Amino acid sequence: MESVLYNILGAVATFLLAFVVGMIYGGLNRKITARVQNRKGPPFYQNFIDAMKLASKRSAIHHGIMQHFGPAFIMVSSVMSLMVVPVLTHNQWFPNLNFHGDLIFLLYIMVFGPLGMALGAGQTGNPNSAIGVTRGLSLMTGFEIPWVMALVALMIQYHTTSIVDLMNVQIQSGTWLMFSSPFAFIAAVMAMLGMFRYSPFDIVGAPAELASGPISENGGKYLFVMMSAGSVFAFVKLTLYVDLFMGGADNLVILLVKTFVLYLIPVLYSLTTVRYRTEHAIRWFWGWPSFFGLLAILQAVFFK
Amino acid sequence: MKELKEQLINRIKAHFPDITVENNFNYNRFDVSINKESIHSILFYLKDVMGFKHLSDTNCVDWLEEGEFEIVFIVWSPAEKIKIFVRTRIDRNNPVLETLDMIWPQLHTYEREFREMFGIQFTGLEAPDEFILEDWQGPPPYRRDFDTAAFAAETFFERPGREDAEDVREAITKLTGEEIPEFAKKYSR
Amino acid sequence: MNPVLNIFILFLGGAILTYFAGRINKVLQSLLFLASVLVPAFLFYTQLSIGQSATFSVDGITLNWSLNYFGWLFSLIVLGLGAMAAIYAVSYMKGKQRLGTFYFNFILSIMSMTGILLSQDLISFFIFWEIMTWSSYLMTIYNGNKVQSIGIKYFVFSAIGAYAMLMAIVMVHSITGSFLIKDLINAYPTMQLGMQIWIPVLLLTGFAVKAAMMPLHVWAPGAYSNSPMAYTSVFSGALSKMGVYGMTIVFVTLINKIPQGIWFREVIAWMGGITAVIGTLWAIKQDDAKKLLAYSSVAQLGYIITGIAIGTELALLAGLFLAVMHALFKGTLFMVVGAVEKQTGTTNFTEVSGLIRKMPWTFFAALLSIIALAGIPPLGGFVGKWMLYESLITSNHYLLVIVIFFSSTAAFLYCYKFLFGFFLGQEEKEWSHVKEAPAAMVVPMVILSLLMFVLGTFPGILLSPINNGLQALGYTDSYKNLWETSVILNGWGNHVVLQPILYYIIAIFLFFVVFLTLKGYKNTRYVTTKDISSSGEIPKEDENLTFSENFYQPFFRAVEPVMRRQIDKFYKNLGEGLEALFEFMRRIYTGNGQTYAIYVIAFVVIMLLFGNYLLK
Amino acid sequence: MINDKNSQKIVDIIQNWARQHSIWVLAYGTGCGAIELPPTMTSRYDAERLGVRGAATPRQADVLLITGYLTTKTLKRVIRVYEQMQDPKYVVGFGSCTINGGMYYDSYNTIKVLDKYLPVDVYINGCMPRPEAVLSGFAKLQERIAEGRAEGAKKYKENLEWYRANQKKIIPNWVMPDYNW
Repeated sequence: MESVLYNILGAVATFLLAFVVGMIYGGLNRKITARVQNRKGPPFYQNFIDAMKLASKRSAIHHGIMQHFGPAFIMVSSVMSLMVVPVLTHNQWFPNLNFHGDLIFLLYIMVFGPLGMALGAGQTGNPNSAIGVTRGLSLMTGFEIPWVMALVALMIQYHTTSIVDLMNVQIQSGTWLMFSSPFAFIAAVMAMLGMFRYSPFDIVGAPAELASGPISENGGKYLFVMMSAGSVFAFVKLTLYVDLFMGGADNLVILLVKTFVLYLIPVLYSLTTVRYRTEHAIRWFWGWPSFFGLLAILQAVFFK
Repeated sequence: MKELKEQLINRIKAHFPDITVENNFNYNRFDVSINKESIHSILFYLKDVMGFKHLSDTNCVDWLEEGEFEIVFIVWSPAEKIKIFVRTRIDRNNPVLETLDMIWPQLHTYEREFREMFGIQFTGLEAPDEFILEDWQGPPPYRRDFDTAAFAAETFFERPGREDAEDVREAITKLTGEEIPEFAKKYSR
Repeated sequence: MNPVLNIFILFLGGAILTYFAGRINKVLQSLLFLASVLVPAFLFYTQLSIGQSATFSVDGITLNWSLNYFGWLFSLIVLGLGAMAAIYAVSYMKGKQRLGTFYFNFILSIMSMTGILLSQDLISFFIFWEIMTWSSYLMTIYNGNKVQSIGIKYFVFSAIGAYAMLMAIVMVHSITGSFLIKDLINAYPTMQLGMQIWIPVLLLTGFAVKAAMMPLHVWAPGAYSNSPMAYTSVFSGALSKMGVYGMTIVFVTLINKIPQGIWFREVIAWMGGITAVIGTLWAIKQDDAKKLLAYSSVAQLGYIITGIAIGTELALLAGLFLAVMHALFKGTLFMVVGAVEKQTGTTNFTEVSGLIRKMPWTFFAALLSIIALAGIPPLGGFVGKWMLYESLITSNHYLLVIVIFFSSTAAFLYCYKFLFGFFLGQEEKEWSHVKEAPAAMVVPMVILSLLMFVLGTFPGILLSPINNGLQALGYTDSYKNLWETSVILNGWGNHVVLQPILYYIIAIFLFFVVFLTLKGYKNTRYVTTKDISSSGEIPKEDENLTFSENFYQPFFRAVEPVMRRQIDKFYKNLGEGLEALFEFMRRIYTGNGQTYAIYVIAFVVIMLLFGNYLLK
Repeated sequence: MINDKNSQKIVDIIQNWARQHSIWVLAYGTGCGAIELPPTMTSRYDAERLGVRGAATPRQADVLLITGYLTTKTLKRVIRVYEQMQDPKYVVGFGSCTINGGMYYDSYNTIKVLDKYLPVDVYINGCMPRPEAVLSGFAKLQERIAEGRAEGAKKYKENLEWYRANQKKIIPNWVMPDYNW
């Protein structure tokens, strides 16, 4: 009984941490963008205000049961992947489900959310939503290739598919995997640009022509849940990269520093580029990123 | 250029003797007026035989005092670099003309506009009645006997202004202590 | 009397009785049909025990029918799905023509598949195989349309497979002097190398045709989409698994026993991978639900073949688990298409949309099976996919795992297209009269989809029979003791524990659904799909805004070079070349224009000549 | 959950604070005023520092910004968009045309007084109002939200019949769905 309570408390604490950090990172993204554009920009806690406002909307509409379930699906995906990814190195604080799932499980639970969102978007009947979904799914076939190549390279080099084991490898050897498997790291970071869907890969939302795409019919509490799930998901992705390539983190401060440095890559890259067409984005991922993925696999096979 | 224009006018006159030509422009333009029965044939002739392939614009003028509508077709010849204003007049009380959209398909749009805005009926024009004005119930609004101000006053709410219509800026400066800038003073009444 | 024989007599008698009962009463006919599928299935599980056999001797040839664990495993697919499809079929076929033919062929298909699973000798195996081919061929042309293009394609490919198999049987008999499979297995390791290669190649050709492997898959989309949907769920779900059944036996008992088998395994595994990619890309392009599912079946069988060809313990388990899962979800999905077709009269995504509120239970079944098909936890498809990836990675197939992964990522595209095309999108006035399918159609779908849910959380229920089946084939497993009901494990000792994951998913899902429902409940309104934010415009009642034409245009712009119709073109050119040859031959012969018949005969002659050369 | 009047008041203050500092604008570019918004949002004036941000669809928006004259034809769409927005929602009339018709005071198809058709919370006058004026308009709106006085949606709901009568007077073919939230 005590362990169940401990589990629940740990899960809630992890969720709150991910929510807060993800929200603040979103706000910092807006702040950095503004500073680069020579603006003052909103305060770093702006996303909290937005979320609070969305949650305090008095009315809401839905077009049917799937639109109602859609945000819940996304939340399931975000929280489940959060439960599987180890937050800190030694696991004594937030063990959650770290030992119950592995990398391939994580890959699949991470696409659960976009599919659930796609179902919700489909039910609205808004053609913009459906177009956004088709773009998103097409984009996914692009960035999953280098991403999986990088992961497979790590798996075959260290004979494990568990995230915890990969972290232990780094602790024991004292070298971060981003240095011992540089090609895998490059491929994975390039795939991350697509995962975050910032410019130039913001083809799903595309406010100019698709009116924010899949979420165009969602407002108020639905948008609030989606926004929270997105923040949690951003945290999960960053933490996963830190765990896999940057040796994990012993305490929260190190975790925040590492994730923030990593987060700067998509943020700063997005500031320098404009949007690709979907097919160009897919081909981009099948080009250099996949080449680096291939190099990573070759390295793993021949230089074990 | 004058010779070219004369040449063209003569060629048109050979086929359409009853036209009136106005050719007192210093630039590459002359005007041709014709009765409404011959308007199809002259436009066809200009387009297919004389090379005035391009329809630049079409206008309608309401001659209220004379009880007529005048429709003006501006055609342009890319080869000769000359434009002709072809005018025709129709009765204002019975404004009926046969459709011309077989000559230039873009005339279809202009005809729909004339029908809605002036009430000119084009026989053979296949298009829905409503074009730009949604749910319009008044008379055709571009006719000169349509009083828009009265219509607007009757249809829409008005925000009443002050009776005295004074310049209030000085009163405001007194209240707030702000100065009226120099450049703004010349606009004072 | 022998219970093995009883089952066949019941099947056959039931089929004949059902066929003629239609002349008396339609209801009686349907009841007889149900009885003649369900009663033998019931007897199969109650009367038959493992090892029970019946042996006859006809003209000096020993025929042996007996039940082993491996056959029992596949009987779950055949009889379980068959029973569900039979219940579904009665309702689906109501009001259709030539019911007698349909029921007769249906029962015959089930019987022949049961026969294949029980046959322990090659002769009865081949006879049952041919009965299965013929009954399914008659179902393919049951609608009476496209017989030329689809029926003949299926016929020709089946004939190629059958003659290849017959060749192999003749070769086996000439070496061992017996038709028993047992004798083949015992004699195989001591054969000459030529025989060791040719017997599996010919047998695999026969099985690959039924399993729709890459160069031989051309018949599948047409045949699957042209049969009545109630039968297609058996056709794609169970009948294609007979190919998998045969392949598994060939791989485990023959190929894995010789050192050269590694080449076979690599080639077939890669062919499976390529099948998966090509099938997936074609499935995404289809606008017709039947065609989409048919190509998707080709792709899914590609995974299964890859798993079986790799041949490690985990890969075999993955392949067979996926085979059962595929039977469940593809059977359900074809039933869903049938239900939609029955209620709306069309299966085209560009015509139907927004059925979710009209057919909620059908949507529920479709949703669960699509999640299983996409391989997303916590449904059963995930377990199979997980084991497949792990087995590929642990057995050093690094590029193949990328290929397979690309295929299953791209599979999300057609998964979404299927759900969106029928059930989501704008609700149209044209389909406002549509109602939920009859209960007899809905119940089998829902039962099958709930089974997927159970298997996704407790795969051990299915994994232990698979393990038993593999042991029956002589496979000795290394880490069986580590298996638990809801834990899956790979060769490196990494695992996924499914049960707590399911609890977490349900808890989070419920929490947020309740949150979304309760918060300001009174002010949460349902609005119709015409009430969308389309720049302030108000769509008219008969205006259709659903986006369904050219659904994945950007994706296809990206993959265009891959998408040319290479294989069909190859066969077309081959066919044209052969036709020119026959044109020439027709001048010598009397001018009988049965081109395809000659094609088949020519094939047999060539194979026989070739085989004789090898025997010397 | 919270029935106590005082705690409700506290909740209201917090919610109003959030609403005040997060204003998602649906700019309905009906007229010439839309051109004043890019400078308002970009580096020179930077409205985002006040929490003002563009929204792509009415479902997500808080403020309907009507930039300029409204013809009878666009009024229909504006009403539709307003009714699709979710409570609480605010309307900002932008430019003289929304106040008294401006230079279109005698046009046969342009409405002159916006608040007879939709509940306007703040007017920004000028022809055109410069970005400074737009920002001051937003500041005024924020003030009203913080005080809890920007209750246009409530007003609209309570006086729906009166608004409907006015709207139907100039839109005779009324085909819109009912206002239901």
